[in-house]
Amino acid sequence: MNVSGLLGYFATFAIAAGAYSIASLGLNVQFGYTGLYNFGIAAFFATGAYVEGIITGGPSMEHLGGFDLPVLVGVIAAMVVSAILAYIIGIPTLRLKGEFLGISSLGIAETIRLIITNEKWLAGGVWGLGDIPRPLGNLVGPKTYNWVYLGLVLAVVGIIYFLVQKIVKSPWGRVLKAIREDEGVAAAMGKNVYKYKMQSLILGSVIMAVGGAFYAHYVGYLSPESFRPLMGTFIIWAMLMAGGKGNNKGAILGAFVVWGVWTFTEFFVNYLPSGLASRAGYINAIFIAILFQVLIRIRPQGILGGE
Amino acid sequence: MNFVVNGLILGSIIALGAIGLSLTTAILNFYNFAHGASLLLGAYMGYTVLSEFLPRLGLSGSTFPYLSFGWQMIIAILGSMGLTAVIMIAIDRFVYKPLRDRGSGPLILGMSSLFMALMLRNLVRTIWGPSVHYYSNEIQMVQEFPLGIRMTPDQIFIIGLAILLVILTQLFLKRTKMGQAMRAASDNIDLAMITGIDTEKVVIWTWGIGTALAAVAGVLYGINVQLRPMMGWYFLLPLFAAVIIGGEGNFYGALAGAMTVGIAQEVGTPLLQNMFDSINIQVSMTGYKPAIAFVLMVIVLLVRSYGEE
Amino acid sequence: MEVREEEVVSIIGPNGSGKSTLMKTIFGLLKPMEGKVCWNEEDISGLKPNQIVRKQMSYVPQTSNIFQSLTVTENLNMGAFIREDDYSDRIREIFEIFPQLEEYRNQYAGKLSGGEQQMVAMGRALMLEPTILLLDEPSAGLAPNLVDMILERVEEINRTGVALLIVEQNAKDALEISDRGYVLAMGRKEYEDTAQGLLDNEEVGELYLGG
Amino acid sequence: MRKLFSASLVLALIIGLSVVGFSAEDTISIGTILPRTGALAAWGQFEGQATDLAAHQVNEAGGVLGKKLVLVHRDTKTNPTSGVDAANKLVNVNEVPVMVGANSSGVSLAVARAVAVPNEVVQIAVASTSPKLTTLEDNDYLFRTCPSDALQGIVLARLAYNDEGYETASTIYVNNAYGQGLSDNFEKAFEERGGEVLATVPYNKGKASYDAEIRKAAEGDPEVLMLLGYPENGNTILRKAIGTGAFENYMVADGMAGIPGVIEKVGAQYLEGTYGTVAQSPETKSLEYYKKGHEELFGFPPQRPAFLQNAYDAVILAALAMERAGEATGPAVKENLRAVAGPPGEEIDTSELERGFELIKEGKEIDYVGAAGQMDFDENGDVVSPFGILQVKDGEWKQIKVVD
Amino acid sequence: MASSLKVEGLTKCFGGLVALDNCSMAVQEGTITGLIGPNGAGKTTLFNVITGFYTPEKGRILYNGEAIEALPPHEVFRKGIVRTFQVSRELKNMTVFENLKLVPEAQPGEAFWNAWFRPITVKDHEEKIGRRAEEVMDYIDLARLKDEKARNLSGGQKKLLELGRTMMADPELILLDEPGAGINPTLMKKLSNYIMNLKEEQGITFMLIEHDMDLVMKLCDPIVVLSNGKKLMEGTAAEVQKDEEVLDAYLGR
Repeated sequence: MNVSGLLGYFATFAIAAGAYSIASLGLNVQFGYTGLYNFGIAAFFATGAYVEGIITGGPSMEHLGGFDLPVLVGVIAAMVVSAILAYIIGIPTLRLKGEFLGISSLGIAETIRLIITNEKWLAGGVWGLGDIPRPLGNLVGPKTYNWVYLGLVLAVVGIIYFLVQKIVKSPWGRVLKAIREDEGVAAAMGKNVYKYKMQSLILGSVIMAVGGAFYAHYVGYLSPESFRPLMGTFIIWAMLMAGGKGNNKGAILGAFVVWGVWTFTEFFVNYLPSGLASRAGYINAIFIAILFQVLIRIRPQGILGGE
Repeated sequence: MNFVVNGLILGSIIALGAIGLSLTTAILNFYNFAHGASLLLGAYMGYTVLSEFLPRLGLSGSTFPYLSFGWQMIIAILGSMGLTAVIMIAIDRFVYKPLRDRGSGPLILGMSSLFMALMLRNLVRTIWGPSVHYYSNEIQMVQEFPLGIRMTPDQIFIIGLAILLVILTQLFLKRTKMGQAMRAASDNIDLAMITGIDTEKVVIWTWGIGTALAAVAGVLYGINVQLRPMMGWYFLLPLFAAVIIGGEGNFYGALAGAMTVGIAQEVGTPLLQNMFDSINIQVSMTGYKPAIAFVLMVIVLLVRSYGEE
Repeated sequence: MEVREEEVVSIIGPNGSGKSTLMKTIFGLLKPMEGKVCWNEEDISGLKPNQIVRKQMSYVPQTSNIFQSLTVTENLNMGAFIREDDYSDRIREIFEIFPQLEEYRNQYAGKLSGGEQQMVAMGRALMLEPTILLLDEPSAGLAPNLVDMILERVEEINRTGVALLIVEQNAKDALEISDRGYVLAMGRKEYEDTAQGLLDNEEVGELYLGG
Repeated sequence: MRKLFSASLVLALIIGLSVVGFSAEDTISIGTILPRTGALAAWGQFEGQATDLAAHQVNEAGGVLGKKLVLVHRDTKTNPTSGVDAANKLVNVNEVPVMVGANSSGVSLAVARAVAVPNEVVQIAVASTSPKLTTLEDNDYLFRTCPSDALQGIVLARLAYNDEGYETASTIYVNNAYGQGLSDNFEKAFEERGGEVLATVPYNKGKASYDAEIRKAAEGDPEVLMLLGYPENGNTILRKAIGTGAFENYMVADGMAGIPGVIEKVGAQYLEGTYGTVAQSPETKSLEYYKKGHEELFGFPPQRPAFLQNAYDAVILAALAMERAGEATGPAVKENLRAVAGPPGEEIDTSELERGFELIKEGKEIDYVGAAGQMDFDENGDVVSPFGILQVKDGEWKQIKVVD
Repeated sequence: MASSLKVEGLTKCFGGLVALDNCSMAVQEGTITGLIGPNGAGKTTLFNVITGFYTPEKGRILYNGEAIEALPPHEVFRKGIVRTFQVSRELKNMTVFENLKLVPEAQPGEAFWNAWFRPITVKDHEEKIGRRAEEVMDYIDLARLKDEKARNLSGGQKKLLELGRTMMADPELILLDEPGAGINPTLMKKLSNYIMNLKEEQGITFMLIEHDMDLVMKLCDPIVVLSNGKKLMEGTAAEVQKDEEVLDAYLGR
């Protein structure tokens, strides 16, 4: 072990955390600022990843796409598709009690997972989607590549942070906050609550899809397994709640902290007795669940606190 | 025809879960996302009683005629009801109640329960391992019944027990004081308090009955299919769909919703398959069975959301 | 302010003068910031409603005061929730006070008319054989002939030995069946007199309409 | 942002500092990325033991390049995200030149693309049987010690059509890369031979019931049902299928064949005579030595008939390749793997590892014969392995023959 | 004079209770119409139906001749009708300043894209609204609490904030639900002056529910008395005070 090795791992760690922090920022728009409950983050994360994979991937006979198009095109397509998805799920639920969005989004996440599992022609089905290129990969050697990609991801995190920050501080964001505080007042003050909720749901989902797109380049290969509820949804909620809902810095910080805790605890697997070692992954998930319960009990506002 | 029978079996299992979910939703005013985990715990508690406790007492081995299990299963079901109820009540006392007392809204409670479900699922994996268990190594042979119905004796037992429990629950809610109090509390909890009903006691009873029913549902699923850690999660959507279709807090609604979901899941896939086949679209529908509950639920929500304005 | 045994006391006053708030505070639904509520010389402020019920006090709130999805009989059963003994006699007595209810005993309470619902609510509260009954606007939202009937029943209840504390908008009618009355305005007690005294008081009328 | 960045940096350092004791100067590390938890945990933990045994035997034979061989285990959680992260830890923090794993094809492919190939680290998959691994552009860094499903499909078809004389068959397969690949390859091979596949039905894990799938597979009364899945749901489907009485004969593939729990849980009386295929060598000396070593080291025999010895072979091959390369780096191992694994050279089995290392030191060629077969890598890094045909007899899996 | 707001045969039930019973009334343009009546007479329900929070079972609401009974709240607002709530509903976790700046209609910054693509327009408009909000805060005495979260205000201050919001809105018709409850007498005086001024100078029409009869008698003309979900009578303060029926409704005489 040496410093460069640690830093090398840190780069890959930060890439994953960066992709998650994008999703966490998206959730922050929906939940932190508007009070919308999205329990189906995995749906949008997966959509982003898969669309990116289909658009930018190498040609393939086995499934749709492999269009070999630039990364930017892929990201834009991912955004469009997830926006449509968010719109569809918003129509029946956004006029009703908040729980219904939660339940329905949970359902859409499972349905999306079924689609990517079953439809081989679309996304390779259970074979997964391979051959996703590394953006800017031809510029540098493989050893330094992680740093280049990390730079790219962090730049995207930065841009999204800037854009989200800009818009939630604008009058538009003020309306969202008003809706979060009291829908009735927002409506009485002439704000079309349904429209704003829909915009917020779509914006957040689009951001999640961008996170998914950059996740796709990070793993290089997609399979339905990555979008199970734990890794696709729960962990992102834990990130936002840890960092601080309604605080974009908190959303990013939370992603790094929770991902850090998640991977950090794994280093201990080698020290566990062998009986338990084989169950360490479950204990890890239990740990995340307890962390969350403790957070909403003792520090509901998260590390940085909300606005 | 057999699809309908299978739907009824699935529907009975969902119904037992949905009645409990409907009760807790109405009285506690939040959607308990961990209700699927009650099914899960119930199934594994039953397994523990059946394969750990009873053999240790030297009580095992008998089977009822025609069925794949003996009277031990009855003890296991009762034990599972009790144990699951106690665990869930304890969780309510230590996790949800402090949140309620602090005035947290239904959404925070819902989220808390969602993570509770995650925790319980992984706890089950840690304790019992990730692989599948069965109550019995016997295999039930399918029997022919009139009208072309094919089912196993175990499945008749499942439907029978579900009907029995539904009737007992209904009698409890109708005839006993605590049952009436539960209905009263789900109707108007403030008034219940004024009337002198100890609402905390009602809450405990509600958890107890709701999760005990779910526990039985879990055991019945275990008898019919298998025990596995993800089962609670996969039941979550059908349960919610049943409650939403039936209307929260409505006993008969939950029952009807459960049957609708159960039958729709079993009948819907082949029906859609035939439809797609006949118009020559190459889709395999069998993979989408779980999505049917979801689609039904969205349709109901859609109708409701336009009723709202 | 006090209520003695077996008497009927009305609290009247304009809207927003704190009448309902007072009721809720007495019954433990709201916590007083200062002051005490005493019952039989025992401090009951800070007790929960279900504890107060055990002190033989009953309360009929103004709105949503019945269990809509329960039958009439079940509503009465709920009123007797804390009773351990056999209370079927009491149900019969209640049906004697409110004969209409007996006809509808197995109807869902939510399907009854407004006046009948009010009777269910009062009947429910009487199941405990309270020594004092708190009524919050028993006549609100009812047609005039029903108002009279309800107030008649209140008198009848009083005759069975129950003390009553009534908050009423319908001041005249309420005072007519009362022994004493209090007038509240802006959360403060403005007048206190016998019922007749208040009825004759010109200023009370002005208080309502601001002079 | 700067605050965030430095906070994360501190976090990373903490993580790093917590990983002590693995890279002393006199050791060489190999990483394993196996599913300790998740869907394939039932394999991963035993594969881990097999690799431990391999490392133990290599060290008894004097170690690699004069140093002690150490394994660093990481859990993939049967999940690509965690798998990639685990591999990143191995490559960056532990600086391993070789990774053994992963188990499922999905995770193996993700790890190869995201970590192994770009970092020039050799990855030897142990149970990833998807044909996709063959075609991946991997710069020759991805190997595997298990055969592709393309082969097993043919073996199954030959067994069903040629040996047993079935003319119609249906498959129920687990809806993942493994199950679908097997089903497709079986269908192709079975129909090429003249048989007819009546239905191919995918099943998803953990569904509420499998009655619909079974009914669909039973349409047209096939002579044999091919169940291509894992025990976790496969057992249930078998039980249900037997319960309907719709099928006369059953066959299973290596996901279930030979696994003891299957017979116990489904019931021996029902499975009597059922065939199964499993990637397996003829009884090599290595296999015997491996079984013996397993008993000695852990006190019980290997728990699975397949893939454990593949993991075992992977570690030994890596060690031999490092020895031949004279250095423990990814590119060097890649260049030397084929040379030690296949001909020309003297055949070496695991009981004579010490001699193998000596021969390499003398500059002579060796040809490793593993516990799971010949282990001769082709140009894609695949091995061709014989298959064992198992049959349930008297409530136990018995190997009846081995086919090439 | 054109009838500004007209309610015809409005009926609204809650379960067994009839809150509004075939209620008809009109609010003339440029008046301050007081709405009084005993508890449960249906005053707040009427407000809720007019502003689109409830849909009536029967009846029509005409505003400047246009039917508005089916419009959702935000569209009623756009017609120029603004309301306050009986129990103040401040936006708890937003500052006083934000609470006020939320209100004005047609803010360019409230369109989704503009914060990114037309930042200068948004900024200019924000400054304009900001100045307006400062004025309002000065008026309602909340200037020093500008950046305080609304949850930390006292009950009276919350009431003022409610009022402040309507001032931000540029309305034609303001519905005030008990604006005076919990406000001290000095402020109350200021409040009534302010309402008068708005009416005189800007021709804004008011509808006012209030229990403080002093305020009602001083400000309102005409006064509408509601009882049992119906209009009982309408008249000037003097007429209402003298009316026997009204006294009966209140005192049950």
